[in-house]
Amino acid sequence: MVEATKKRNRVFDYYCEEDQFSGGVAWCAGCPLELTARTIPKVLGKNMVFVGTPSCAAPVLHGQNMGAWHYLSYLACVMTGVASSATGLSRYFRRTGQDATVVCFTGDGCATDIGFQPLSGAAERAEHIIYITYDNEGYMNTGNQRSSATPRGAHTSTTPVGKVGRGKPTQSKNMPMVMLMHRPRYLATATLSHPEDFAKKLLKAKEMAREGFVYIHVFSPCPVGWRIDSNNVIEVCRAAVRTNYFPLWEAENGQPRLTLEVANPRPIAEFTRLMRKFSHLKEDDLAEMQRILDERFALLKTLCGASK
Amino acid sequence: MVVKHKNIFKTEGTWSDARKLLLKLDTGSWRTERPVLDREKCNYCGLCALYCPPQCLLDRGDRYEPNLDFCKGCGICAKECPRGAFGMVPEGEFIDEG
Amino acid sequence: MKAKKGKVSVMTGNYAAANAARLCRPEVVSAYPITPQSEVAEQISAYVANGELDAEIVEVEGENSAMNVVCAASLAGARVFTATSSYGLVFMYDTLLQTAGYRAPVVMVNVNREPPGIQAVSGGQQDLISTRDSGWVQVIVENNQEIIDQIIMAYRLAEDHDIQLPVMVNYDGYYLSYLAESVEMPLIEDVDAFLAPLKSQPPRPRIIPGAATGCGTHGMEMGYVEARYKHWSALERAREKVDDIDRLFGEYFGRSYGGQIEEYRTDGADIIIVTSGSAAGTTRTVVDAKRNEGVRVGMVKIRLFRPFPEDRLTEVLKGRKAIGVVDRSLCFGWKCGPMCMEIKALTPDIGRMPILSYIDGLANLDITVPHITRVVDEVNGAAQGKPFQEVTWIPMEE
Amino acid sequence: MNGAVGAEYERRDLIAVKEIRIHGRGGQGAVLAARMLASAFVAEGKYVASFPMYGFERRGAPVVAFTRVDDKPIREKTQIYTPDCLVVIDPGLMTLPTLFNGLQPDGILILNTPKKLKKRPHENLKIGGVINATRIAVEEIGRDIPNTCLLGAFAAASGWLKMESLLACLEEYLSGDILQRNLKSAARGYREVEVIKW
Repeated sequence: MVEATKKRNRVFDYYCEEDQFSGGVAWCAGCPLELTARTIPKVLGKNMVFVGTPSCAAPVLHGQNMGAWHYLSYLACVMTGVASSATGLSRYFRRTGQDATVVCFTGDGCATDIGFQPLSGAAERAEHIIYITYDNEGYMNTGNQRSSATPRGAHTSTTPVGKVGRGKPTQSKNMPMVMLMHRPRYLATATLSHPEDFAKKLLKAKEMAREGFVYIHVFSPCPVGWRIDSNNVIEVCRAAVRTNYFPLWEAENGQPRLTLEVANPRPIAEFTRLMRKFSHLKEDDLAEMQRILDERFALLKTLCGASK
Repeated sequence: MVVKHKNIFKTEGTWSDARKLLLKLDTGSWRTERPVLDREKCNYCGLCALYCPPQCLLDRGDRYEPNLDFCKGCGICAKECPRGAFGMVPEGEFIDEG
Repeated sequence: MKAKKGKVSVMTGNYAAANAARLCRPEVVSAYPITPQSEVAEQISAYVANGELDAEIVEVEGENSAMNVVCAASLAGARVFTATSSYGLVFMYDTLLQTAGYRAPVVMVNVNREPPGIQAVSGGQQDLISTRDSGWVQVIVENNQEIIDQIIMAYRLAEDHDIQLPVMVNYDGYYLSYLAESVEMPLIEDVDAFLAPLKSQPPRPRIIPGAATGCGTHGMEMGYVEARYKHWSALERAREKVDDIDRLFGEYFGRSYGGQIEEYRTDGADIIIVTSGSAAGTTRTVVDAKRNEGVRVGMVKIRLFRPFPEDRLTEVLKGRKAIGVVDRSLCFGWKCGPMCMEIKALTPDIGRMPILSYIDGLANLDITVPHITRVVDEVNGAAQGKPFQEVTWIPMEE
Repeated sequence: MNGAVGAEYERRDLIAVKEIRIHGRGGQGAVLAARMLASAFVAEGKYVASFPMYGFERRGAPVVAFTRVDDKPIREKTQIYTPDCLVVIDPGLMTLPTLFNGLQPDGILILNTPKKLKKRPHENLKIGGVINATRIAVEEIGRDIPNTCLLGAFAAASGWLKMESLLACLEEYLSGDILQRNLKSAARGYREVEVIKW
């Protein structure tokens, strides 16, 4: 690391490992998923095994027959098998004394929908794995279909807005809270607008995975599916935190705590106006969205208070 | 007459081996706009490099400059720079028409 | 060198399977309970709890996860074991294809049971048939001793460097899973010795942390075709390997089963009854009786179902006068059972002759001595030029 | 599922030497009894095959279990249609219309009942072994699991099996206090069975 001659951000100190990915990989311009994927091994180090599945991450993570786009060991498996495949790897590495961090890296579609059963099972068995969900609120790889992480009102290709349709009619699965109820060893939410917070959580995750199950939920807007300008995705992440749409918190042994308390949360409209997937929403829709958000945040606050 | 099938592979090798080579795409060609640094404004804080999704900002010791082989032109560096040191310039201006 | 004589005791097919798996020292075991397989999962867990087996047991929340666990552990280098049945097998179907495609040498016991119908907790081979093109090696066994011996042979086959494929050992639910009969259990040191040659092979590729070894994508276009070709070729090689391993097993343990197929009194036989699994035992009894009556009948038991023993079957079926095939499953869309369909595909090699298809033993119904007797009589009639029915659902015509 | 239902098969010489069919209800130990019987015969150098026929495992539902015994290896993997001996663990099952299906001449019936057997229940029966195994089981084991007592009665009435072989094989299945109690129960079955010859 070159010493900063002028003011250099101290976040760099967390990213001490080499970038494991090559330049020129097939992720969309401005996609925070690329940054997330690159960040993880920079913090966790090379001794990790990525377990992933068909998703936006797959073409890059899971390489090709004659080569790959990264230097990491990986296992690509079916959508239903991520947490359980990681279990198989982690059990055998531990049994044979191989030092490894097994990291599941999947989208919200896998974590909240098709791959939820093994995820829940692995959490219950307290497997020594880190399960990272990058939440782009839908099936972005296949063309923006709804998932159970898609918020109410969102326009997707399977909940389109039309004469009758007003986007997704039901609210999203509160996945971090669902996972909290599994009482994992460590749980955290993170997003790319707060890289220091993310890095700290990753470091903690690496330690905690030696003792049990770790779940990290990363808010990861999709510039294409959400219809955001590609230079604006970090700003969207920031807005999600500022509005409490995506609060940053962590939980050790099921005891939640906010890692960033927003002093004056902004109204949800400051988040929704940054993208066109919510552009059809009317006042009452936004009010309902705000109500859901407030309800969820109140629950989180209550749980944080209860654990003090 | 039936000719029996003969296996053409003598050895088993079923997997990819990432050490052989890294495949790189020409993502530099995806760009429609190019980040151009105003060195006067840059104070080497590094936020551009931190947020750059392809992590293609090269550390020049006193500033960061994009590796144009891979820069996809997303514009995050320009947007996130607190001092507005990067400007996004249309690629067309760099093409030599001759 | 020969193995010592093992202890003879009475045990069910499920206990025999669990016991045989224990002798092979799997390192990671994961299975989800389902009737009629549950005892296998229970017994393996008991071995670990009692300190008789040093293995990681993963109590998963479904068969799909069970297969993912053992597939991944196997790709990391572990020797693994799992067991399932019926809907369980179908529930792991996506990973079943993945495991074979990734060339993970998983050994699995499948206790055959009918898949459709929740109430139909009953025997039948439809689960096996429904997964026949999954790229696995599939073996069907006849009795509890063969369960034990075949599981040991399965590891030798799966982990062979030239094969590297998962192996599914099938036995009839109810008829063998709960059948108690006396078996000889090999000594663990003899099993070690039999499996020892696997250790001197070149190491197979595995996922190593920090070593940039990836598994899962076969690349695109030609890379994928190459991987499929190699997979297909490995399955082709498996045929002879099954014969070799069976012979080696016979030399060492004193028991062998004919490899890909087992022939019974086929010498000089005009007609052949083809069957598989537990029905083969009953068929032997009938063949003996009919031979005493002067009917020149023999039996062929299909042990290896995938890859299909084309050459061995051609050799034994060529020039006979008629064939009867007894299936414990269905081939939807064909006017015959699935094994019969595959035998019919051999017609260019074995010559035209009456091939009679029999569907029997679905839903746990017995394939009885009178049933097989009827089959022999009808096939014998067809051999002598009498008209015959191409497919017969025996229970429906009783 | 019931192997005896509708089965009117002709007995053939090619079937194994002795076939025993055990009728009970889920929870009474019919399946285990069939297995113990098999082990006892193995101790005497015989070949055996034993298996139950039931669907969902439910306490109280009728269960049939089979044991085949032969001097040579048994190859048939079928249910028993032509039994030489019936063991009826629950007297309520005597009314089962299919109970005696296929029973061979000179057949044997081992019956658990608190009552006397007034007449020969089936014309093919030659020997009856009647015992109040439930009472003995409750006295010795403390629970209504009469299977081992009936096996003792079977050994005495049939004469096919030595009592020592039976007692020795119980150790493979039971241990500790439960084993001791079952040994007593089986021994009483052997001693107290009322053998009727028709």
